[in-house]
Amino acid sequence: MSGKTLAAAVFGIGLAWSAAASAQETLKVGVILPFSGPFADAGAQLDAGIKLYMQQNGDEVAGKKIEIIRKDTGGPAPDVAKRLAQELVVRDEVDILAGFALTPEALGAADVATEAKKLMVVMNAATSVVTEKSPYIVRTSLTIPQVNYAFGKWAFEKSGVKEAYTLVADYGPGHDAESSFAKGFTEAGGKIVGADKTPVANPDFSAFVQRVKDASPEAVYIFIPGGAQPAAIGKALAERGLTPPATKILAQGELTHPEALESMGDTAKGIITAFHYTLERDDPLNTEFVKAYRDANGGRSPDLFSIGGYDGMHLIYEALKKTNGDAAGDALVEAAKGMSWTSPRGPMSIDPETRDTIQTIYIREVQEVDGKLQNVIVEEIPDVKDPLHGQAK
Amino acid sequence: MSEIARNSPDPRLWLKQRSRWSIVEIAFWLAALLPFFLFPAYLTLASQIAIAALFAVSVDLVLGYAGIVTLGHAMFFGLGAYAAGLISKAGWGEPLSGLVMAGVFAGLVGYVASFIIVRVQHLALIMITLGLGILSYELANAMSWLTGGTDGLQGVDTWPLFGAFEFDLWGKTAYSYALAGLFIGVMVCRRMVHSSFGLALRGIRENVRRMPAIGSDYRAHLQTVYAISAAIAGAAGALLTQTTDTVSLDVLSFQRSADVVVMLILGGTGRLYGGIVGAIIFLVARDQLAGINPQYWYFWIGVLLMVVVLVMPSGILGGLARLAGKRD
Amino acid sequence: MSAAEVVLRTEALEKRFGSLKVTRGVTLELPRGARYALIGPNGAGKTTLINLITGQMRPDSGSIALAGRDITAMPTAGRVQHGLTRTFQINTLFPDLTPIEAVTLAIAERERVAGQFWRPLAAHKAAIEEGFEILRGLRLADVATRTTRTLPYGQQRLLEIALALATRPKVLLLDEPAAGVPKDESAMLFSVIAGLPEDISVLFIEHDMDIVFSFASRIIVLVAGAVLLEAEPEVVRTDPRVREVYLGQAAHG
Amino acid sequence: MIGQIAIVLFDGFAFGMLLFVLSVGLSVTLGLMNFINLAHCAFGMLGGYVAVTAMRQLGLPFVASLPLAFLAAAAVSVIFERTLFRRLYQAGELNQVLFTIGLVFVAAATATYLFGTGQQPIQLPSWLRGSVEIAGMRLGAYRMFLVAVALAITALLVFGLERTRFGAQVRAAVDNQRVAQGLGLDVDRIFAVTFAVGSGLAGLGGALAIEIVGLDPSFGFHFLVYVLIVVSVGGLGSVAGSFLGATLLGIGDVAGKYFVPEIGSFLIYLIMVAILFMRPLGLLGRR
Repeated sequence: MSGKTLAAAVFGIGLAWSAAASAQETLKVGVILPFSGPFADAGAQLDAGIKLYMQQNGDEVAGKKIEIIRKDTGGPAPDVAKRLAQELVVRDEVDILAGFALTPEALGAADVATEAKKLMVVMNAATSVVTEKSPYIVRTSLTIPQVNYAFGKWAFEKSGVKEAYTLVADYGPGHDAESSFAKGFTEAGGKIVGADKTPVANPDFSAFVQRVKDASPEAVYIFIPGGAQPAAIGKALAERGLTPPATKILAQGELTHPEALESMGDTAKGIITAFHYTLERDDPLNTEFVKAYRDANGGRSPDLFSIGGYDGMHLIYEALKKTNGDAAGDALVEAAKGMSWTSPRGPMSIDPETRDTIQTIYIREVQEVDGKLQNVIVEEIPDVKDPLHGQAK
Repeated sequence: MSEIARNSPDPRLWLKQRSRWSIVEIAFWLAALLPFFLFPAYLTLASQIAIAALFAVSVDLVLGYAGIVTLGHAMFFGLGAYAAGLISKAGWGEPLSGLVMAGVFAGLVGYVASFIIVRVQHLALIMITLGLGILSYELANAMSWLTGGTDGLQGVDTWPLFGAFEFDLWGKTAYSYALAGLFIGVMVCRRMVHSSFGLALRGIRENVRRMPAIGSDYRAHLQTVYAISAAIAGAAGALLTQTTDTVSLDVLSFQRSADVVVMLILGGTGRLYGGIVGAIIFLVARDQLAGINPQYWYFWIGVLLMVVVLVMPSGILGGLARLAGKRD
Repeated sequence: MSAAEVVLRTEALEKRFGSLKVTRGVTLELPRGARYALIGPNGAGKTTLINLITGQMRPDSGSIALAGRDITAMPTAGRVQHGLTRTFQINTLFPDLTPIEAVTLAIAERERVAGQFWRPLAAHKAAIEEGFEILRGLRLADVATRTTRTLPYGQQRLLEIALALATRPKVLLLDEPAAGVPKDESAMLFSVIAGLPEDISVLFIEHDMDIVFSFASRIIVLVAGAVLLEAEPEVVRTDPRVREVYLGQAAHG
Repeated sequence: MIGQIAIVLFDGFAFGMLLFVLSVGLSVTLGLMNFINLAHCAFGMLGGYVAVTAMRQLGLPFVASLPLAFLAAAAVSVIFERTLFRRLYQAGELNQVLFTIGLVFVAAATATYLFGTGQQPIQLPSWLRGSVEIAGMRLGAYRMFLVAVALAITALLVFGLERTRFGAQVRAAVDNQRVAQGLGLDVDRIFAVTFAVGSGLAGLGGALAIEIVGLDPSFGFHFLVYVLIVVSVGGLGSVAGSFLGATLLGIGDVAGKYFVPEIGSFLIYLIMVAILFMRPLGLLGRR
């Protein structure tokens, strides 16, 4: 629990400073996240990313003190997210809206950003359409098509998979993942031999895995939400003997996050995933980030939410520096467009046209390194854009 | 109350008196206008409280008055919300007519569902309401081509109220609209509760076994009240859609069904205003506690619920009524 | 037997629970204005018979006719609406309603206006006044606006009857109306029953033989689910079989 | 093909057994005390966290942590029963619902505070991982373990209820509490012990569930619906009913997903509504 006390101490110091520096102009950032409910972990990890950035870079930018106001949506409730955004704008008079782990949260708040002309930094919500909902939205995470379209192409062209079966969670992101992977894969020449959707709330995967086994495909592509499900599906696959190299397993990165690898054990070896952030990537910036993050969070490792929050804060800080502290939404959005930097995830930039991220997608394979299972990068696909923007969806 | 009874031999007068407006009631509705002046920055919250309160009142009709314990009423809230959203998406964004259509739609579905509901009791009833609620959620998820799935319905655009009042960022229009909706809803329920139908519902709740023995086809009453309750729940859902221009699967969730029952019991069942008081206390406490600590607020909500049960077993309104020394 | 019109007739009613036959071939006739008593030792199936007649239970075979109309398949509420009403041995009241509310509800149901949800209750003037008259007739007027659960037990027994009367019955089945009431009060209660309108046919279950013999015009003796004897009180009093199976055993129980 | 179906059925059965262990306690306590304990799965969550802590902090093997999960949940539940729940036996079902929901909130917040929001992975011993080949079928080792544990528990419960003096007392109390009290049975003690055993089993179930569905602070809410389905479909107060309900739910769920994946998420709810509509007391419920 040392991370907790540390965080509390940091928070306490923050409070003390804010009291001392009350004369100084403050700039408020309203952070809307699911701090409670079934997605509380996403909220907590993303918030930890925000806290770490502020701990490392101070809470003062361009002569202004940054104050974070946190609001809890309790889950994917657009009505609550919209209300919180409205309240942040009218009651707390925030200058920037941020957070948004879940797509419904971001979609709910988008109108408020437009109407109030506030910069809205989406730090996770990964449905492609989010940034099109308001000209004030900038996203620092990923889009599901961005990762999986590229992954589908790669799977056919580079890994030599000709036929694949898709198994995705039956909700928005799952549908997006299925269609974009299939699109990339079939455009390159591959063939989808079967497709199933698993209920989001009812995670016993054995029946679906058996269906995959019945079809005995060359490869199976998986998309499921993080949390408990990656380990569960991993084990179900292993029980059926559906493991690499006999059957190739392709998935978006959630499947092989550290906790899942720990409970899957050796059967996870050889699983290939695509992601925009790789915890184990050997890079000084990343190593430092991971170490600092673990120190601040009781040993817990950062994940996609953490890096989204971390880079989101970076974007806010850098944009404010550019505008010299002018927090007007239009100025900040202009400043954010085209901004590029090197993040712990690698090089990334904001597409000036779509306000979405352009970044490297990493193809990783689970391997044993020094007796521990890790995602080892086998290929980097640089400068990947979301393939859907600009298309009628 | 008993004094009135002794002094007044006229039972009709006594019955009339029971349905008369009390000062507390009038004061309550006047106080409902205070947020416009005292808390102008809280109007959006107030509008969502009013909507939750209307939803709780609809549940009170079936749970508090007719004794149907339901854990699936979000089904009708959600149906109303989606109906309003889809009507608006189809190009008709006029709020009042959309509200009525959504309410009628939810009421019709409620009537159909009531054929099942009135034939079971106790745990089976609770579980069937819960099952139907979850089925409607899963159905909406499966029909994501229509509902937009977990991402929510896109393209909802509600026109200004009466063609003049935009739904503004401060929530003035939203609160006015939601409060008016709540007021009308409560007035409808109030009228119903104080009719012979309301009396029959109380009879059902008090002793369902006796009802047939006084010649009552009580299942028909239950079906009526279930349909009306569904319609009001649907109207509450439609209000949420129209004041926020958003709908997602969340409106159909088990969580919402459970929350509304918690609010209602918290405030006190069978009192019409219990649901409103419960919604106010639950949501204000939630907002304030989450403001202090967004991660652990529900610890204190849990403590609040437990303490209320131990200290005020008939809900907050029941407890207040007892404190005020009168038995309702 | 007089030539009075028969309002209730059962024909060879049978009911079994598992292997236990609780009602065996019961055939009864209740003429208009009857004051019949149904007696029998504990477990004879008296309450079951009432449940069968009023529709709380369905007979395995046999039929029931009310005023010449077959009601065997009719649900309870329908039978009540056709004038066949009962009271319960154990108070089956509405604890949180007041007596005036309860009787008004019964009248509203009878008049088929209970489903009107837009008209204020107080506007049902005739129903309320009729209900108050019924309460007055049973000496419940003073407590008409008190919550039922706060009434003394004896008054709750009277309210049982008031509720039944409010349905304007042609046939009234009273299941031990004086159960649990002190003896002096039960005499009062039965004087009320005796004073019911002439055209109501009454069948009552009662254990107190003094009351039975003073109020019943005719007595039906039920033993082990079957009718042992149906006759005038004097006949029953002297019948050796009755003495043996009932009076001898239960001795004014 | 037959082999595949057999595997699917076995998997469903194993999942059902997990649900059985989680829910049988609630069925008995509901039948016995008419106490609606929506916090039942919170005791399951407690068991889960105790097992995780025992394995991580004390270095105990998985199997040794299971009895600890049982004991901890039983002990904590008895404290709650004696101090708080007993006040609510006469308080009406709505108050019981509100109170125990409140307890679930408190439990979830406490778990978040102590363990964080993340998943709690555990390392099973190697003999419980992977699969075993039996008669040409690959059966998951852990699922076989689950089935064995659940069957052992069923045997113990049935033996305890049918063959022991205490069991006879419990059955008498379930059938008719007033009569049991009249016969001079110590109903208070029967309640406390039954409650402890029921919650303890939930705790054990929580520990067993980590491997299949994971463990995080929302466990208490997440599994509530499944447990309620098992209890209502099986029938209150019946061990055999819970067993049947859980088996049906597990197999129905898995088989439904396998054969008609399009309605996989609907099926168990449809089955439940249909069964309860036709048999409102559940399959083996008596009252």
